[in-house]
Amino acid sequence: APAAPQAAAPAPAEGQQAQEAEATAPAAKLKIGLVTDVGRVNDRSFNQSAWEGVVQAAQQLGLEENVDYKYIETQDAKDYADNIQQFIDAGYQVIVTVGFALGEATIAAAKENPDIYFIGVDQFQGETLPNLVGLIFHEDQSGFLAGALAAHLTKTGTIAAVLGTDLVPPVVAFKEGYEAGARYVKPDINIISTYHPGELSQAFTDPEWGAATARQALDQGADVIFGAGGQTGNGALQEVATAAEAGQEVYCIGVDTDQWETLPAAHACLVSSAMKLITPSVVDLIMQVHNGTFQGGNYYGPVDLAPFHDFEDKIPQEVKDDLARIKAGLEDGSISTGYGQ
Amino acid sequence: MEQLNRTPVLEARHITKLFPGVVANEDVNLQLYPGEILALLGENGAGKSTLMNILYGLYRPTEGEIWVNGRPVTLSSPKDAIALGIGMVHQHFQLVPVMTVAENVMLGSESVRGGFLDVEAVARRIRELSDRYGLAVDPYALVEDLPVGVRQRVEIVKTLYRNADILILDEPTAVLTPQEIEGLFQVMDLLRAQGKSIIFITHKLKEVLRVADRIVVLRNGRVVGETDPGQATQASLAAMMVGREVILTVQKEEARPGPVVLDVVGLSAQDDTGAPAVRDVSFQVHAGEILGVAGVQGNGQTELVEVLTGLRRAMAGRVTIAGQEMTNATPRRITAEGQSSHVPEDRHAYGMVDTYPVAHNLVLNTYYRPPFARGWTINEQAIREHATRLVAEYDVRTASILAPAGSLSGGNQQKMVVAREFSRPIRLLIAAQPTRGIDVGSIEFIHQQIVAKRDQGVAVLLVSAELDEILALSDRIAVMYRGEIVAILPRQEATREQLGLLMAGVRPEELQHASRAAQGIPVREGEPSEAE
Amino acid sequence: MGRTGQFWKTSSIISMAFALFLVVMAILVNTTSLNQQVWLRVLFGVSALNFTLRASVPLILGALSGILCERSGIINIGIEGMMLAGAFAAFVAKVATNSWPLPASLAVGVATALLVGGLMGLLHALLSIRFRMDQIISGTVIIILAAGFSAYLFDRSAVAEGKFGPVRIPLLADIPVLGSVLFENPPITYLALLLVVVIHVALFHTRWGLRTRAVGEHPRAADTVGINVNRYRYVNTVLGGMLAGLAGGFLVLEAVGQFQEGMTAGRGFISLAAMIFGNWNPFGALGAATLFGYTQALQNELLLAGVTQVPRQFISMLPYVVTIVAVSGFVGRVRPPAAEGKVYETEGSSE
Amino acid sequence: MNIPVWRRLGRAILIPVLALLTALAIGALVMAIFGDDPVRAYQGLFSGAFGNGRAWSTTIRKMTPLILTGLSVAVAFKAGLFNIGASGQFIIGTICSVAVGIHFEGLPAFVHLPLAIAAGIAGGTLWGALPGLLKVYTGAHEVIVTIMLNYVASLFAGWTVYAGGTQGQQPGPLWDPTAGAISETPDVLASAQIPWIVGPPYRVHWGVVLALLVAVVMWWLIYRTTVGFELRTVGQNARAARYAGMRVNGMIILAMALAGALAGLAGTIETLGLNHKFAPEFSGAVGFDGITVALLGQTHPLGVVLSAFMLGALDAGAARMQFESGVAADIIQVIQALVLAFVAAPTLIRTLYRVRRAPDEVETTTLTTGWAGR
Ligand SMILES: Nc1ncnc2c1ncn2[C@@H]1O[C@H](COP(=O)(O)OP(=O)(O)OP(=O)(O)O)[C@@H](O)[C@H]1O
Ligand SMILES: Nc1ncnc2c1ncn2[C@@H]1O[C@H](COP(=O)(O)OP(=O)(O)OP(=O)(O)O)[C@@H](O)[C@H]1O
Ligand SMILES: [Mg+2]
Ligand SMILES: [Mg+2]
Repeated sequence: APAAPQAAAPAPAEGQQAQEAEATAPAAKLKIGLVTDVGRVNDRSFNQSAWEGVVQAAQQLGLEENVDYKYIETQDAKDYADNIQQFIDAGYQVIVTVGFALGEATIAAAKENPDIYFIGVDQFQGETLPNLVGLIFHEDQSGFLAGALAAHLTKTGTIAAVLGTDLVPPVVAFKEGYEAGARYVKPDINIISTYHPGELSQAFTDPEWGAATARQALDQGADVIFGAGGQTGNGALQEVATAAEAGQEVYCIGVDTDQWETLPAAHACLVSSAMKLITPSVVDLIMQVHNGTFQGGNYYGPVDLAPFHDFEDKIPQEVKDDLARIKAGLEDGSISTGYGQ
Repeated sequence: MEQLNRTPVLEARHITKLFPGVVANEDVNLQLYPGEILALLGENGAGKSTLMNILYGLYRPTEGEIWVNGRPVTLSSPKDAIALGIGMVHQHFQLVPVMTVAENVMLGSESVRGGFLDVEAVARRIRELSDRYGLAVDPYALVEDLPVGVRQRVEIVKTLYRNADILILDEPTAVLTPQEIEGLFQVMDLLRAQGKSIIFITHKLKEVLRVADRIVVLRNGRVVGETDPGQATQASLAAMMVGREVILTVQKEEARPGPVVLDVVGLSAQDDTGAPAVRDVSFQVHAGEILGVAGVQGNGQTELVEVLTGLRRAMAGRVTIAGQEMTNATPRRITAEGQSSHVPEDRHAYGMVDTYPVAHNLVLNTYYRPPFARGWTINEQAIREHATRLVAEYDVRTASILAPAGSLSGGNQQKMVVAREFSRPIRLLIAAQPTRGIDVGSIEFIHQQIVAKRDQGVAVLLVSAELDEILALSDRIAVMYRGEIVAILPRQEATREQLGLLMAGVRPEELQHASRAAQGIPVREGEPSEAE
Repeated sequence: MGRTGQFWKTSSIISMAFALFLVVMAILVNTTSLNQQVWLRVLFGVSALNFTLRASVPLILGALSGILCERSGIINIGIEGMMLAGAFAAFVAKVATNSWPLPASLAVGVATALLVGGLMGLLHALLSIRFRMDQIISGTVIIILAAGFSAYLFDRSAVAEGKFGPVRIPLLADIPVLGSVLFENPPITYLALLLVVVIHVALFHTRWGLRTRAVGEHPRAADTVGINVNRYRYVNTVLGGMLAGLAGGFLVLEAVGQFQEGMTAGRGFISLAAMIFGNWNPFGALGAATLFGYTQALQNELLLAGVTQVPRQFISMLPYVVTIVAVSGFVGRVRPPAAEGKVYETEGSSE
Repeated sequence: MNIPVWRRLGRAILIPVLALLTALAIGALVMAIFGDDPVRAYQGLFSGAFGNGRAWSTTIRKMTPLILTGLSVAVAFKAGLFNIGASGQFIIGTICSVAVGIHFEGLPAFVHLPLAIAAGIAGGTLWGALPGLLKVYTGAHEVIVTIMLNYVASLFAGWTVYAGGTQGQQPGPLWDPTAGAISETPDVLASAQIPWIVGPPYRVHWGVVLALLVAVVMWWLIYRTTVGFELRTVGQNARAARYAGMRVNGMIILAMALAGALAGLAGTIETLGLNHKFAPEFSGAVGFDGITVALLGQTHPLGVVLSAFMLGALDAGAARMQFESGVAADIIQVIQALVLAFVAAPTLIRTLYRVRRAPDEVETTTLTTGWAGR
């Protein structure tokens, strides 16, 4: 990495602003902007998790919504650069861009604006820029844990995954990890999984396909279903919940966040979720900016299984212990998901 | 007259009807008395259909009143008219082609049992009416499968089904054959005998004299006269309609036939359903002669013309135009290389583009040639000059050469088509039903044009269901029956009766006998029959 | 040119034969040792049949919506929008009545979907009849309007609680294989199948149907026998809108349980294809919708079973390619109602 | 017609302008009802579309593909065909131009760029001609076929750039191996990129000029050439066209091929000029917008340009509007639908503003006569 980031004192951006004689912005306050991927800020998925991170950080910093921090929802993939530019023009010091698809636009903006900090969620950085961090996760590990849990829970020996699209790397990582985890626990397990068949613009927003496919998997004997893919996955989870409510002994596993909180309709079957903790990571990165400890490059956010909530008592202790063992193994590298090698 | 003492069953009082920019009817008074057939005459666009539509509740009069059986009535929809016993057979068939006869007949006055249509009951009723009035129709047949003559019967059954006592028949004979027309007149006589009253519209003056009790003539939306068959002649009626003398017989010299232009050998073709429609047809048309093709509609004439003009594939046989092989050639090649013209039978479907200006319709098949096109580009200027010239020359009445062709009256649309087809150098002219639904003034004009083409040495193939037209124009006459040409006769040797029999399927070799037996008249008469 | 009678036979024979074949094979495969064969299970497994039916329901309702409108002469390319509006309305109503007993709340949801669908139909009718807008444009307006409004007004934090569950029809549901596929479904699914029969009977055997068809084929003829052409068009378009709304209601209240922007995901357009493919006949549309649902099921089955080496994108093309092949090969020229898309004006009925 | 040009123009513009104003007013009402601030929203919208150089450049950038997809739908309408397939044709055009654009290192730009453009046009042409051919030879309805081909196109495009990996599937032929797990193509080589008129951050490329030129050519083709006359006649009355010796089937195929070429060119320009690569997130939605553009422009090429400009401006302003006022950009769609409604039903506007109709004005646009207007 060439020039060291202006990592000096607190509020590094302030100095830059002063140099450019943009004295209007109140001194100590950060301005934080977030650009969503195509979709909504409150999508109960990764856009929302990232935004919640911004909100939490901003509250800690005492910022005012719509004045010091706001978001732009992207309507069209061609607009990524324009939307980032809106914040640059308005003098924001921290810009969070959500989704791997914004990666290139974010790198370009970061190069052009070395005095602004960028946080790219799900954006792997091949090259380190001092003012840009890629917030990435080992989704495969998270999926591995989910798969292990599923394998422990299944009675029929068949588990399923209903997935967004293989055009999005994190989804693939979740799936590959899930299958590896299940096979790790039960090598002869039957895993049926499928991605949404349609184009990218529909892959995450077709709950009916998710639900119908989950039903199809149930019909084929699957009794644990992993739903990973925005609204599409949520549709699958709700369908499994319907079956559970009707008395079938079936389980579902959510994705990204603890979906117990975001998807009450799935409570009847939701044993856990394969989480990647976007929100706390975003908070942490923003605080790093505030504290002047921000470092470019890749930042691996934590992954984990969500709490079991109502299923706490139904999960045998051996299973919990085994999951804890696997998690430790994944962390220390003694267990490998096999993904990405 | 004696009727004056009686109450009219239907009466129009001071009816005026304005359309945007057009006065269709102006202060019209008209009475229809019980048990009479009233003929209404007038040129295209005189306002006949408009007036009838007003009496039937389809249009609201701008001014004036309608009285039924001595009481003023308000007709806000045909429903009201039907309730008052008025029935109308419209100028254009108002039948749904994809439905059965029974469905069409009951439409709007359905017979329902337990919430469902009672088709049986309707069919029984139709058979009853068929028997009583001699209107044979199959209640379960699909209308689109029926020949026009039968469709016309369905229309009449429709009105009778609704117990109409007052019947309005708007040009019912325009598409019928002589036999069918005679059948219709017998039905009308029967209805009149039963006390029903009929308004009858036609452009064929002979029919008026045959069937009407009283005649009213409209011109430019106004009643210009009233007469009765006793006093009137065809000539007097035509003069009354048009406002000038009309020459009803076609003036033409003896033909001077030249070399063969159209040579058809062993031609066969199928109709849309794949059934054989033209069977092994052979004939020739020479330069400078008119070959008339007579036949009851639906005997393959339509398909024959379509094959000759490239619109339908020949299954067998050969077509040569002026020595060039033209079997299954494209319409473009036939018109361009074959130097031929085609006045199509259905002008709305084929002959014109309603939404296009008159000017563009006039170059519909020559737009790509100089002077209308230079290379790829269209020369609007030339197209407009051409249009201005033709509109004047052929007396096409239109607001402007840029007015959409659909806004012209039927007669003027036909003149537009004729203007286009006659205005370029041609060797062959194929004219199908060139005067259908057209008033006498326009017919006169179109007939003159056809003869003029012949005299310029053009070979003319004239297809018409109108026997009078065939007899008046042809130099030779071919008769088509079930897809075959059963006879080709020189005009001098053809008589109306003989042709009628041939068209009805009597074989030529049986002709003499059959003719004598049926008509009790000598066969070789050779008298032009429009002089009757 | 058209032999409607003839076509109607071909289309119904094809769809009947297809349905019968599916049923026979399904019974065979699911009750005998044939179910050991992966391919047969993929083609005729119960899961494929269930998926087929479920994927077909919105298409059936959408196609019926189109049939009602178009049989009366109003082109309806706005099914997608009406469906989306119905879905959104059902969702809003369901959320607003979350605290009610579930059946009541769902009933309100269905009623609202019907109401809003009907209003969209009315809008379409007003624009195309009263304001003489080109019907294709009017349909496009409906689609954009529904997408825009539902996205603008969608409260993404709202949650609908509960959805329709399956209702067992006693006895019938015990039939092996078929019973569980056909007779253990949520209510809107039954309703959709029932509507196919009802609309068929209504179209071809009642006064309303006769007049509707006449109005769509030859409005002038209908007018001349005293039928108020535009009134029939209004009524049918509103009814059609209601059916499309119901399709949306199905998605929210029966299939998913929640609303999602753009959740109709092109189903309105596929419905349109099913309507055309089915030659504007209810049973034809049923056949077409089923065929489409079946190919979708098949595509998923193949992917789930992982039985082919073909890239998954090509497997996913299956429903679309099958439809293209079917319309090019089997159906040939369909014959729409003759007067479709044309404004009808007379003094009798429009002024 | 002897009415002076300016008056005809004024008359042609009056209704659309009133329509736009009315739609904006209703949009404002909706916003006010649901608690948004319409004044700030419209300020944002306006400044986002026209506020400064960058706003203008966004508007122009948004307008460019809309012109071409609008023309694509319009030219099919002219022949009586409804092309719902512009989005699939757009995608195929994109794929083909990228396929050429990422290969042939070392070709000079004056060869490479035209070659890439030609490839995109060719791809779109084929994709568009297919439904035309099927219609002519099998009677398959173009609406069904184009809808289906849209799905097929995007799946096919997805396959070409697919990164592979899962379930043993091989990467697609256009995938960029340096992109890791991401499914996308490499950037097209500089020699195949459409040059900027004004570079970043404005990013206006010469594609817009090309699109405008194409619009003029299409106008000329449709209204001033014999082929255009033939095409329009087929659209108005196919039987009369056949009678007049025109090539009905040929025109159906030609119109669809042209439609495909135009939509394919839209994809090509968008790719070679702006995105420089294909990734699945670049959807063909702009093809569906083409329907709105064509309808709004009353299927006239110059109308298409104007309506593409208007829609482009609305799109461009949307982000700024949300940024400034927090109003969700979806309201723009509502406004678009309203504008379309008011333009297409002038009676509405006329009644509203009591504008009288000139006697020779035609009131309704009839685009297609149903599903099988022949
Ligand atoms: N709906 C209408 N709108 C405007 N003008 C009309 C309408 N109907 C008829 N006209 C005009 O009114 C006049 C009378 O037309 P009408 O149809 O009554 O004539 P007609 O006597 O029946 O002619 P034809 O012998 O050709 O049937 C014509 O000039 C015609 O163009
Ligand atoms: N909406 C209209 N606007 C203007 N003129 C009209 C309109 N409707 C009908 N007309 C005119 O009224 C005339 C009479 O209509 P009608 O349907 O009876 O056809 P027609 O002229 O008799 O045609 P044909 O003689 O070919 O059968 C038409 O020729 C046409 O000129
Ligand atoms: Mg008339
Ligand atoms: Mg007439």
